Order: sequence, then structure tokens, then C-alpha cells
Amino acid sequence: MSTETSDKKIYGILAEVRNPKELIDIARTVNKNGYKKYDTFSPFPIHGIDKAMSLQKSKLGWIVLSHGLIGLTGALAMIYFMMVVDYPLNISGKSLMNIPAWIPVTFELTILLSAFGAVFGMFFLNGLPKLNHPLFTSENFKKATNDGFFICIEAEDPQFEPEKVHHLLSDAGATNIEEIRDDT
Amino acid sequence: MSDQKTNDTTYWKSLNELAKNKEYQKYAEREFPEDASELTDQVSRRSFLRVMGASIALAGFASCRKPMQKILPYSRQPEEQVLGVPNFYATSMPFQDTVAGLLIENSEGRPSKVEGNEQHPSTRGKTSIYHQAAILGMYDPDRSRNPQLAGEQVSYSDFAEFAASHFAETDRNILFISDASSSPTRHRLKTDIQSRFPNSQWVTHEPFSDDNRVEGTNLAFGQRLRTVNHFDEANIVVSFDDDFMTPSGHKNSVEAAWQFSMARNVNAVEDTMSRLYSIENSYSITGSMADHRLRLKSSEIEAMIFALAARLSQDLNGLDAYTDYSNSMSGHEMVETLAGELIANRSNTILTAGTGYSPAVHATISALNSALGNIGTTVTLHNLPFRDNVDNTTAFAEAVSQAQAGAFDTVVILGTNPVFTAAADLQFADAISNVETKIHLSEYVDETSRACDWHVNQAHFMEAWGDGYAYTGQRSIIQPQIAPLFEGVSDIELLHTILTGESGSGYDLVQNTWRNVLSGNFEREWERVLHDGIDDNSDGFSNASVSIQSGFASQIIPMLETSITDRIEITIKPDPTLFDGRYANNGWLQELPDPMTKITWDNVALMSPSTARSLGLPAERDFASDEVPMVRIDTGDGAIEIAAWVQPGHADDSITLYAGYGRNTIGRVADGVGVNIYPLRTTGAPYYRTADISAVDRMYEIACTQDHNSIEGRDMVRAATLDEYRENPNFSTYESVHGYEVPGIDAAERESDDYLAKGGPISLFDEQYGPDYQPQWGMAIDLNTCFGCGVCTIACQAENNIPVVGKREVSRRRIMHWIRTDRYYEGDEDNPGVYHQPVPCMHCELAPCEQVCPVAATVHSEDGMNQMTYNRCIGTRYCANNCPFKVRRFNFFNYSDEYLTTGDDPEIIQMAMNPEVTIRFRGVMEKCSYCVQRVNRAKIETRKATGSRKPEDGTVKTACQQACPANAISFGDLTDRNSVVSQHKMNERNYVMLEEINVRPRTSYLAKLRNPNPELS
Amino acid sequence: MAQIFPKWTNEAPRRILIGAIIILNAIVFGVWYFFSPEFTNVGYAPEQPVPYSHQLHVGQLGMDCQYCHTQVEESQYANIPATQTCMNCHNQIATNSEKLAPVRESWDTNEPIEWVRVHMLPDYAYFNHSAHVNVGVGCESCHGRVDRMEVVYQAEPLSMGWCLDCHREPEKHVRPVDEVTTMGYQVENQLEVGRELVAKHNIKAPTYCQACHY
Amino acid sequence: MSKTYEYVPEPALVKGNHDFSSINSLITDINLRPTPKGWYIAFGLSNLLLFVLLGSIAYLIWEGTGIWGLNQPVGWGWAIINFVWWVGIGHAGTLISAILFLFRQDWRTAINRFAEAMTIFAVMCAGIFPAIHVGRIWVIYWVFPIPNSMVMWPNFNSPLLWDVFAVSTYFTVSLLFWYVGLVPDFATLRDRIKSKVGKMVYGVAALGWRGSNRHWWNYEKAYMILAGLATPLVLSVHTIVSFDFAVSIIPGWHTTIFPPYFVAGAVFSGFAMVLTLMIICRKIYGLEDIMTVDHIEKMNLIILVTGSMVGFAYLMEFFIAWYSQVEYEKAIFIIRATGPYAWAYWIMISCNVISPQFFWSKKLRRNVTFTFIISIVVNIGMWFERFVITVTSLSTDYLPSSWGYFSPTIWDVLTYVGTFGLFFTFFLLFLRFMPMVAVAEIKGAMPQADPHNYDPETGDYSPQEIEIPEPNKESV
Repeated sequence: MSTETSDKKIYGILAEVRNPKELIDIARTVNKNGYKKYDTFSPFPIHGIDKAMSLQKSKLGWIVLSHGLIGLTGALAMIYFMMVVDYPLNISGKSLMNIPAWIPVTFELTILLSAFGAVFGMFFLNGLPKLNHPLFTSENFKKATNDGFFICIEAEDPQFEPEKVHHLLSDAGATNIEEIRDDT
Repeated sequence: MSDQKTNDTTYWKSLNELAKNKEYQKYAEREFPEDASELTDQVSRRSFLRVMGASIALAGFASCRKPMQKILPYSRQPEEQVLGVPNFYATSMPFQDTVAGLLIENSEGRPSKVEGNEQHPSTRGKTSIYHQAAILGMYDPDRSRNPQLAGEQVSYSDFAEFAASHFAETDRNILFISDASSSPTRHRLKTDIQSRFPNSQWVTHEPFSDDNRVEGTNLAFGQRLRTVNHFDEANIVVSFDDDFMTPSGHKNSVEAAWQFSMARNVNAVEDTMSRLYSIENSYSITGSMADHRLRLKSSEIEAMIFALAARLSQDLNGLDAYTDYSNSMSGHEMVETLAGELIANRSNTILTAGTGYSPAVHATISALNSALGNIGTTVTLHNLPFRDNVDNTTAFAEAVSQAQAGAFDTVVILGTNPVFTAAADLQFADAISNVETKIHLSEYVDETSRACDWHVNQAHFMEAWGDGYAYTGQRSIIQPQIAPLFEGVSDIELLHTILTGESGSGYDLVQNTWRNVLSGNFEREWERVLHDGIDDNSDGFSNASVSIQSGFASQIIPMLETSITDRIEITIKPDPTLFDGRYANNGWLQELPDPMTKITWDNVALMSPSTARSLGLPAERDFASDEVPMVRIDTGDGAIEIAAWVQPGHADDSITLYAGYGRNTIGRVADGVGVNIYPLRTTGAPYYRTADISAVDRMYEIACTQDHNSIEGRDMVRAATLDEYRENPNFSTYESVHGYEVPGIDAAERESDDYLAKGGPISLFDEQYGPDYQPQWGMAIDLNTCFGCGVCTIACQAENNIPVVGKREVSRRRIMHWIRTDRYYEGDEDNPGVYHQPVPCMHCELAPCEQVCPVAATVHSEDGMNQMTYNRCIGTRYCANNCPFKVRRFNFFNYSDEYLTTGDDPEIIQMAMNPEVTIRFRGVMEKCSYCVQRVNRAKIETRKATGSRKPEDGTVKTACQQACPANAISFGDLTDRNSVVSQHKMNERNYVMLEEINVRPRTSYLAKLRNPNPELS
Repeated sequence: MAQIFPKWTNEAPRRILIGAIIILNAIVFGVWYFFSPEFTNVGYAPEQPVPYSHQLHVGQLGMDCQYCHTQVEESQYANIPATQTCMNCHNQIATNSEKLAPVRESWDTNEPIEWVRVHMLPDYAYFNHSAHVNVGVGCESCHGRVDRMEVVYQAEPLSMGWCLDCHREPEKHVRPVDEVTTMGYQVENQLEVGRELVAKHNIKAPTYCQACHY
Repeated sequence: MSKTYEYVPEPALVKGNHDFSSINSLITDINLRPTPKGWYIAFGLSNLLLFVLLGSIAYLIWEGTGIWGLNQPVGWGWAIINFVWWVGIGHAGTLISAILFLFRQDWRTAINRFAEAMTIFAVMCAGIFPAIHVGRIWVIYWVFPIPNSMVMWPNFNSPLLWDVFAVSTYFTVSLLFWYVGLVPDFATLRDRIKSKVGKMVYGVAALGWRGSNRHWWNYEKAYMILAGLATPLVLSVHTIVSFDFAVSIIPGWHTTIFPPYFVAGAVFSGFAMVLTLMIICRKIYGLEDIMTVDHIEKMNLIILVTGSMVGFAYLMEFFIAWYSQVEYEKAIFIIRATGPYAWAYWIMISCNVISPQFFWSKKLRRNVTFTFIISIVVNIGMWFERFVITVTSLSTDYLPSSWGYFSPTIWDVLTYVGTFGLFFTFFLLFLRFMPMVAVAEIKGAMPQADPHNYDPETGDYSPQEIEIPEPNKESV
């Protein structure tokens, strides 16, 4: 690809492969070469790419758990305050601590908060929403949501040297290698 | 209420002054505006606007403010008026030729509720439906508002002017037609009139009166006497179609019902009960209390009375006239039974026959009572000081035919409405068209008013001075409670105008009469009578001494012919709620379900299931439809088409019709409701006659409040005979009824005799109870004395501002009554047993309605009541669904608003409202509150007076309890072991409905007892 | 070059989030403050047909509340005095005052003076003056320092929560019954005195619904 | 008897010769094509019905709940029936998405998006009813625990309050779940659409999704956790809805069997509704390759199973009523089958219990037309089930004196019919603007997506042969 110089900072180098298998292979190669700041792109999650990229276990579970616990204790505390502490009322002669009746609401709020944790936690971990991204400057990258499989090694990686990366990628069989520049 | 006991001094003078005070007349806009503003749902309406139009909310916070309210204090404070504290004034309500003693609750100077006068024997603090509904009758905006001349509005002074000139000619031929009245003042004026106008004639017209009973005594004893039955004294009561416990059946029904319930009141196994035999044609509420009931056609009943006399003439002296008599009923099983019972209980029995029967029947009854030695013990006979010694029925008929012939130049009709109610063959309207000058005094511009030249608007009894005798003869004064709303005049004032040509003051007229009656210091005595509501120097009418007159036999024998045929008979009775039609414009009465059929807003042709089948009509009503088939009834003189209604227990080949419906252009309530049956009634056959009946291929919608008649073998109502009760006093417990205990009931709790400690089945929860320092309210309803009259419903409606919803809404099963009376049939359809069960809110300890409300709008109070907080309610209706007793009522529409803003001057009907009770708005639930406004007032007053939180037993009476003539309802504090209600709860007969679902109702029932003749069972 | 969104949009979500939090809090606070009876009702001081000054009559002349509001001990209402009450004095004092013209007119014509209501409870809330006054709830507790009011205004929110404050902890508010009409009543050991009074009058102020709503 | 077992290979999820790109086009072209005329007609009709709904609600609020046929024993009528019915339908989506996901049923990918959308819209329709059926809608906010000057709180003992929390949680979580699934597909649309506005709108909706596998890693985790949360949630929601009845003491309502019975019924009606919609859409939009007859058959099997479960529940109700010997319970069930509402009861039985039994026949359950008819019949039956439960129990409960018949008014009908307007309005918008099949997921479920299906040497696509083991014919 052309290495046309520009004032804009290089964001990284993007390359395309043909299929999921090749993506796994190239990811493995890049990973073995010690690159840390790189990413692969595919229209769907690919089975086994986590190992190829040595991805850490997601922290999402902990986020969800903590939210769930907030929901659980928050709901119980709320109901206890409202039904027992603030305005105790004789309802059907039942005891104020009518815990069986509190289960549904507590359960629902636990689920609700957990779900918030899961969804917003996921977006948070992924750094989304991020509407503007250097990769979107690549016309070819559009295929990433269709049938394209891409790998991008970012300039921030300490080992990043454009030529070396070029070579690495083309050696691994990637095509359409292009430099992505940050457009600011 | 506590106030009632003490009967604050009656400041009649200031009341009277007040009534004339201009300020007073304006009070509706004046004194405490919250009375009026209570009637609107300002808060919710404002919120609604906020939701509907954002612009209003955006207009600034000023719009959040309440609209400006004005307070208008008195300029001169009336002394006895403490704002917010109601006063009670005694008065009496006239009904035909009787009065009933009442106390009227006055809230800020306007009458708002009727109660019975405890010192007056006619009510003893109880009331009937007519008494309770009178308050709405007074605030009826449809009442006539001014005199009319040929339909044009005139003033009373115009009339007085006319009267002065017209009645200056004292030789005029004047016919006076009046309603029955016991008023001494009216009697005095009547005498004056008869002497001033020597050519005048005065007749009395009442479509349904007890004149035939009076004529019966005349036949038997040669005197026109009033028969008074003392039901509390008798062992055996035999009622031949006499519905003496219903106000439409008996003028003194409140006292009669009270007496009857006294004789049937059983608190322990030693107590005794009287026995009631009822032989009747349709099923009446009196019949529903009977221990033995026989259904016969009216003609057969008549025959049976004669046959009974013939049978008893074998054993008793004084019945010689009947010795040789026999008819098709002779030898009837019932005749033999009755003969045995009556002879065994001689001088302890009462025989009575319905007022519709002929004088011969009543003469026979009188002769029987006399022969049985009942006269003087259980039956007394009295002279009536105000009654002319004539047969009113024939006198009226004769006068009408004279009028027809042109014998009168003037007719003055007082109160009564003969154009509507007179027998069809008299052709009354036609007859008076031959009279030149026709004057009519009435509360409404009615059928007769329109046939007359002059209409004068009559004052309601709560607006005018008057007087009268109770049924048993106690003298009372009718004291106005408010200045006439529409400036009506009373009958005595009109008569005064006729006599003098001037408008008179009823106050002076009554005082003038009473000056001759009261002895001692007149002013003091007068005040005392006003205060007490009764002249206690008048012990009642004097007893007449009677004996069968000679020649009785020769007179009666030709009258004993019976008219039993195979054809279907119709029997015409006054409507239980509207009477002869006079209460037709009263929404409360129109909407009060008929005590037996539970029909509202209509009259029907009642018939037995087999008669219905023989006419080709279904004997069972379709549960899924309000439409019922219609029949055509043709007597030859007249014909009507009317909805057919199957009444189990009705006599076969007989149809009962209720009069009083089918009125037009009377008022918004009455118009177009039901069918007028007066065209079927003739002088010759006012009560029953044969008719041609045929099914009509048309359906009619009936609004009935109870769609399922059978109790389905369930245990809502528990009953036993007196003997069974004596054998097993605990017959009404769950265990006795079902053969096993309530599942899960704790042994310790079962043993406890403390009602409150006695919980119920074991529970998974630690239950909350009301704290000890508060009274714990409870109610017990004695099914043994309740006879289903429905006065509790109307009293509750009056006390708690319950709206009338109209026929359409009732037919959609949305009636608002807080206390209903369930009526169940049990047994075969031909002669089933009937049970009445009043059902208010049960105030369950573990109320199922409470836990399901999402916003806690209904929760428990510290004093153990199930509270309904209207202003918190969002209207999910979940509570009503989850109520096993279905006592909750929902405002599907803005019923109160519709009900209270009818017509051009809604403030009139709003004045009938109780200022202590919130008017409910659309979308909220409501239900019986145990009259919490009365409870809270008593609690506050007790606390101020003694510092105690628990009012003494008897201080708080719920509206239903207070009204009940049978004392069936007791209410009070359950923590007071000596309170009446606690005693009732400890009675063996006490049970609660649906004990097994463990909701622990605070309202319980005392099981019903019957006292059948052991020989018949 | 196919960026759809400019770079600043990456900051937008965080800004929107922070903005939303601020606005939401502002709305909650706004509703809490501006829609409460404390804001909407307190200070309501309508103009009256007669410029009657409580400050003058109570504050300066030292008239007792019950001189005019006579029925407060026996009735649920603290009645507005009849014209008669005004005339007791004002047929001798300030008989020609312009301000009193409506009073004299009312007296002559027997037409009531149309006072404007200041303290308005909703119709579904039942309040009984006598039940409170007789156990030592001071006039001032609900009506404020009337003796300092030139024009009567609503001093307290009269909301349900405000009622419950006292019903839940009456000892913080009650005073001896003979001090009920005192303006500016204060004791240092209110809690102690209050507890004694609560015990003495056996006060158990109800908090269940139908103590007030029926 | 000896039986011959045969290993039947899973049929391919996507029929026809599709690669990623063609699948991508097949699904997303629907959104990118110019709007077809038919869509406008359908949308117009739906809008008309939507206006009927809005009109009925406006009149309801203006006049009061009295315009419905409700009465004193029957305080809940069509509103609650419709609520339970719509919520029941709203169960299919999350059930398909979540439970089938957890059970690794990949065939769900063809229909899950579609079913989830249906869920969201059905729950919207359902949610309208509890709100509008109250008497004073302007204070409906009192059911939420909002601090107020009355210092009053809602009553946490009330099943209706549980409903508030359950339904709103369910709606929120379903919406999130749906949206999370949609994000990659919005990105696809963003990258395919030509128009500037479209790019902006889909761009915002896609949140800048770029298919990063680091994102996918968290995304899959989140998806699985959501599925794990949604599974008990979906079971709890209809359980709580059934508590509205089961917690009461009315005979016929007061039943412990309600939670499982309601959930089974919900799955039953939900699947039927999905089928109804799917059969129409696959035809119109030519998606037969994705929503195959195999899918229909699988769903029919679930209908058969849940229908039979519901039938079993009907029987158990009778059995328990008899076994308990509670007279009110016994009476209500006899009245249901023979009383004034017997017509409704037998419609319910024939639609819900009898009609699914045809699916024992493989031929019938693979017959698209027949399935379509049965799916509609089932939904009619389920509506009547709720009718029978709600109305008959209230109509004839403890005190015979209070028994009363319920008949709906025109407003009951119009409000119900109107909700279809709401439903289809949203559904048509969904079909028009969102990919109706989860594109990313279906790509992931294609054999091409599996790295093992590629030749290790050349890297070319060479799907593995499925080995069919020899049937063991000797086993007894």
C-alpha cells in the first residue's frame, strides 16, 4: 500500500484476511511477535480467537455481581424502611416484617440492576459509545461488519514500526494493508 | 348518637325565627362553605387538568393554589348553633291518618338525617324506609315551586286573593277531597269549613287504606274502630295476607315489627318465641318470617278465613253466624291446624287479614278475635277522634258520581292524587271536568294538578307546622326543620286561606288547637311537647268496649259468598317502596331493591313458577341477561303490558301487581319508570279480580340486584328450629354445620370464650391486632329478627352520602349501597323458605382486601376497622375482587357528581348530604365504614368529657343499627365484655360467614330460628 | 475518508450523561421544593374585605384568640366571629373608621361579611379543633405567630407529612392546656415537659388513616 | 420389541448456498430497499387501529372505567385479560433468546431478533392495561416509591405492586437484551446504507461498533450473563402475573399451580404468536432460507409440549378442587365447565388442548398453512383461558347472592382491538428499519464461521464431513 506521508499521526496499520481461520492464524502470529496493542475485527465473534490473542478473562462478571448485590440490598433496605420504619401500617393483620411478600420486588430489582451492570458494564469495558474512530477512515474497513476479517496493529504499541508491521502482516498472508491515520 | 339521648333543649322559637330569617334561607351559600365544596373532587379534578392540559400547569404555580374560598360567618350568631355540632329536633311524620315520632338531625341549620324518636311508641328510635327517605323527598328539586293557575306560574297571594273572593260566597257547593289525616288542627278547620260552607261535602280518598278493616269492625261491632294488634303479647299470630311488617302493608309497621321481634327474641335456650302462620298469595317479608306459610290465591284466602270461622264456631261461642257455613276450603289441613292452635292458645293469639280484603273478611277476623278472647289482650280496638263515621270508600265514590252529575261548582283536593289513583271506573278526571273551579294542593305538579285550574304547592312536612295522632293515639306536633324551600303551604294553611281569604301561619293554627288540649302553663307545656316530640299526657286512644252486634249473622251471611274460579287472578298491592306512587320521585326508594324480588326501578307481574310455565314463559331467569318476557293483562276494564317475574312461593294461578309506577311528568326520577296498574283497579274489585293473561312477544330489561336466588347449599345462613336449638344450642358452629372443625383451628383458641382472643385457624404469620388502649369495634346481626325490610340500606345511604346510580347502572350491577340484604330461597320452588341476610363490610381482622391494594389505600385502623381511604385510592378494584363478601362498591362513573348536580339548582339536593362524610369521586372504591364519622365524633366527645378513649356502650350507633326496627343489629366495643355486641358474640348462635378462609370478620351473625308447630313437622 | 461523526462526538456520551444527571437532580429538587405545600401554600395571604389586623388586636391589645373564635374548644371548627363580636367594641371604638364600613354595613343589613378563607384543608381531611385544643396543641403550632400578622397568612404547609410530624412525636410540640392560646410559648426542656404532658393527657395521637380521612 | 435408532444429523440452519455476504444482503437489503407499497398500506391500517386505541383510552379517561362492562362481582374484565394475554405473548422472545441460548440451540438465531421485537411490543401493549384500567389514572404514580408530602409509600404486600416491578423490569431487561443484540447489526446497516441521515441514525444506534474481537469478548460475556438473568426473569414475570390471581382468596384463583401453568401458557401463546408473524414475514420478505420449515417444526413441537402442559394444568385444577373437598373450589370448576360461561370454557379447551394435538403428526407440523391456522387458534384459546380464569371466578364466587354475569361493551372490544394497532405499528417499523434476523449471530452460526471448517493448508473453505455412526441394530 502507499505510504503517502501526511501530517496526521499514524493510528495503526490495518490488514485484511480472507476468513476466520486466517484471522486466528494471523492473530496468533502477531501475538507471538510480542505485540500488545493490536486488535482483530470480524462480523461475528470467532471461536478460539481469545486464545490466539491471549485475551484475559472478562471482568464483566464482577461488575454484574456488584450491581446485583446493590439491587438486592437496596431493595430490601427500601422495603424495610418503607414498610417497617417510616410508616408501619396494619395490613391484613400481617406482621410488619412480611418477608415472603418482599421476595418478588427484591428479586426483580436484583435482576434489573444486574442487567444494567451487564449492559452498561460491557459498553464501559469496550469503551463504547465511540462514534468517531480512526479505523472508520478506511473505506475497506466497512467490510468488517459484512464479511471482512481484519487485523490492526496500533501505533501505540512499543514495538510499532510501520515497515516491520507491514512485513509481518504481508508475510502472514494479509492483503489490503493500509496505514490508518488519526484525522486530527 | 350521644346528642340524641340528651335531646338538647329545643329552641323552637329561634328555630322558627331562624326559618324566617333571610340569612338562614341563604345558608346554602353561606355558613360553612366546606359543606358545599365537599361535594366536588377539587383535588383530583385539578390533578386531572394538570394531566390533560400541560398549559394549565405551565401557567405558573398560581394555578396549583386552591380556588379562593369564602367564609361567611353569621352576622348575629344564633345561640344554640355550635358549628359542626349537629342539633336534633323532634318532629313527626304524617302518613295517612297516623304520625310517627322522629328526630331530625340538623347540621348547621339544615335537616340532614332522620332518626326515630326513642320516646315515641310509634318508632321507639327506629324508622321505616319512608321515614329515612323523607329527607331526600324534602330536598327534591322536582317538587312544585309555586302555585299555578291553568298551568301559569302565580304567587300564593294571587291564590289568596282569588280565595277571598271565591269563597266569600258561602253557599257554594264545594267538594273537598282530602288525603287521610289524623291532625287535630285539620279536623278543627274541617269542622269550621263545614259550618261556614253548609253546602260543602268532605270526602277522604286514599287508594290503599285500612278503611275496610274499620268497616269490618263496624260490621262486627257496630262501631268504626281502629284495630291494634299487640304482636309482642301473642303466642300465635295468624296473618291472612297481612304484610304487617312492611310500611306499605301497615301504617304502624315500625312498632309492629319491633313488637314482633320482641316476641321472637331468643337469647338463651329457656326463651320462647311466638309462632307465625302466614297464608298469603305472593311472598311478603312478613311471610318470609313465618314458621308455617301457605300460599293461596286471594280468593281462596278469603274463603279460608270464612272456613276457619265456620270450623271454630264448633268450639267457640260468638261465631253463630258461621255455624252452617262451609266452602271449598272447609276441611283444609291448614284450617284444622289453625283451629287446634288457636283454641289451645285462646286469648293469646292474633288473627289479622290484609287491608285489601272486603269488610266482610275483616268483620270475620274481628269476630274470630272476639270469640277467641283476644280482644283486650292481644288485640285492642279504639275510637278515632278525628274520623267521620262514614265509609270513606263509598262516600268518595258517591261524591265523584255527584261531581260527574254537576252537583259541585268547586272542588278542593288536598294532598291526594285521585286522577292517578282513583278506581278506573270512577273516571275521576272526567268527573271533575264538570266542576267549574278546581283547586289542588300537592307537593308535585301531578296528574290531578294538571286536571285542575289552581295548583298550590304543598310544603313538605319538614317545612311546615302540623300535628297528628300516632297509630295508637299519642298526640304529637309536626315541627318544621327548615323554612319552606319553595315557599309551599301546608294543608292547614290552605284551609285557613279558604276560610279567611288570608294566608295564615301554620304555627298559630297549630298553637290555637293545642291551647285547648294542653293543660297547665301553655308555653311551658308546648315547649315540652316540642322538645319531646310527643304529648306524654296522651296515652293513646281510649279502648272501645265491643261486643258482636245483634244482627251480625244476618248481615254477614250473604257476604260470605266466595268467588274462587279456575282463572288466573290478579291482586293489586301498594308498592313496598313507592307505596301508592307518592314516593315515586324519591331516588333512594326507587333504587332500594324490593325486599323479596330485589328488583329496583320497576314493577313486575309476580307469578309462581308453574303459572309462568302455564303461560309459556321460562320459570328460571337467564343468568346472563337482564331481559325478561312480558305479559299482557286484560281485565276487560283495562289492559296493561308488564314484565313477568317468577316469584318462587307465589300462589299458582295468581299474579301480584304493585301500584305506584308508571308516572309521567312528575319529576326526573319518577317519569317513565314501570307500568301504571291503576287502570286495572275498579271500585268493585279494588284488591283482586280475574283477568286474561297472555304472553307478549317482547322482552323488558329489569334491574335486579340479586341474580342468583339459591343459596346453593352453602352455609352463609344457618338456621334451626327452636326445638333443635334447645337440643343443640351450638347448632350454628362450623363443626355442627359441616361435621368437622374449621381446619387448623388451635385447640386453645377454640376453648377460649373471649371473642377477641379467639383467633382462628393457625396462621403462618404473627398477626397484628389493635392495641388495648383503643376500643375494638364489632357488629353482630341477628338473623332471627331481621326481616329484610331494607331500612338499614336507606339509613346508610342517607348517613353516608351514597349516590343513586339509576336503572341502567343498577342493571349493570353497579349499585352503590354499602349494606345490602341478601335474600335466599331454600327448598322447593313452590314454597321455598326465605332467608334475609344484611351484608355490610365484615371488617375482617385479616382483611383480604388490604394486602392486595398496591397503594395501601385500605388498611386496618387501631380500633380494628377496615379503613377505606378514598383520597389514596387509585381504583384498581383488586380489593373488591378479593373481597369474599363482595361488599365493596366502585365509582365506575362520577356518580356523586351526576347525582348531586342534577337540574338547575344542584345545591338543593346537596343540602341533603351529610357534611361529615366525604363525597366520593369517580374512580375510587368505597364500602361500609362502620359509620366511622359517628365513631370518631363519639370518641372525641368522650375523650373531651372523661379523658377515656372508649365511649360507653350504646353511645355509638351505626346508622343501620339505629334505624333497624327489629333491633337486629348490635354494634359496639368488643373489649367491653358487657357491651351488647360482646354479649351477642358470646351467644351460642353467633357465627361468622366463611370461617374456614380465616379472614376473621368483625361482623358476625346470630343464626336464625324458626318455631314450627311440632305437630306439623 | 468515511468518518460519519466528528471527533468531538466521542466526548458527547460522557457530557450527555453528566448533563442528564444534573438535569435529573434539578428536576427532582424542583418538584420536591416547588410542588410541595410548603412552597405552594405557605404564605398565602389573601386580601380580606375588612383589613382586620391580628397584629393590632392580638399583638398590641392582647386579646385572647378565644375572645372571637369562641367555639374552638367545643367544635371541630374555630368559628369566624359573627359581626356581632366586632360590634361589641366597635359600636364604641372607631365608630366612623372607613376600614370598618363593611362591618357596619353587615350589622345594618344582616348580611354576612365575606371573609376569604386562608387555611384550607382538602375536604377529605377531617380536622377537629376541639380535639387538639383540649389536649394542649397550641394555636400557634398550626397558625404561626398570628400576633405578628398584619394580614393573616398560612404559616405552615398543612400537608399530611407535616401533620404526621406532630402525631408521631407529640412530645416535641404539646404545651399545657392553659398555654394553648399563648403566642411565642417556649420552654427550654420541651422534650421533658412534653413527655410529661403526653403521659398526663394520655396522648396517643393516631396515625391510622381514618382518624382524619372518611 | 426391538427398536431401530437412527442418528439424524441436525439439518443445516441456513438453507441454500449462502455465504456471509449473501446472508448479509438477504437480511439487510430489506431495510435498505425503498419502502414497498404494501408496507405503507399495512402501516396505514395499523395506524388506524392505533387511533382507535388512543381514542378509546381518551374516552375512558374522560368518562371513567364505567364505559367498560365491569360490574360489582367482576371488577376485572378485558383489561386484565388483555394484559395477561399480551404479557404471555411477550414471553416467547426472551424465552427464545435466553433459554434457547443457554441450551445452545443455535436454531434460535433465525427467529430470536424477531421474537424479541415481538416481546417488546407485546409488553408495551400489555403495560397499557394495568395503567388505564385504574379508576384514577392521574395518580397512578403512587404505585412507585416516590417520596411525597403525604409520606405514604406503596404497599409491598400487594401482587399488583409486584407486577409493577416485574413488568417494568421485564420490559427494561428485554429492551436492553434486544438492543445489545442489535448493536452489531446496526453497525452493519451503518456501513451499508447510502443516505447521510441513515448513516447518522444507524451510526448513533451502533454506538461506534467496529467488530473488534476484544469487544466481542466482553460482548459475548455480557450476552451470556443477560441470558442467564433473563431466564429466571422470564419465569418470574408470569409467575408474578399469576400471583395477581393466586395470592387472592377467590376460588378458582387461589391455586398453587398457577405459576408453572401460567408460564407454560405464556410460552405456548408466545410461540404461537411468533409463528403467526414469522410465517407471514418469511413469505413476504423471502426469508424461507433462514426461517425454514425445520424451524417451524421445532416450534410446533414446543407448542405441542406446552399445550399439553396447559391441558394437564386444566385437569389438575379439577383434580385438586375435588381432592381438596373445598366446596367453593369444587363449585367454581363445575360452573366453569357447565355454567353460564361454559361456552368460553369449551372454546378454551378445544383451542388450547385439542388443537395442538394435531402436531403429533409430522406431516401436519411441517405444513406451513396448517401451522399458521393452529397458531391463530392457539392465541384465541389463550385469550379465552384468561377470560375463563378472570371472569368466571369473579362472577360466581363465595356468596351466591353476589353472583353476576359480565358482558363486555363496545369499548372493551375497541380497546383490545386497538392494541393490535399499537403492536403492528411498532412491528412494521421494526421490520422496515431494523434487521429482522440477527445478522451477526446467524453468520456466527453458519458453517463458514467455524475455523475448523477451513483447510489448514490452503485456508480454503472445506466443511467437515459429518460422520454418521452405524446404528446399533443389535440392541434390544
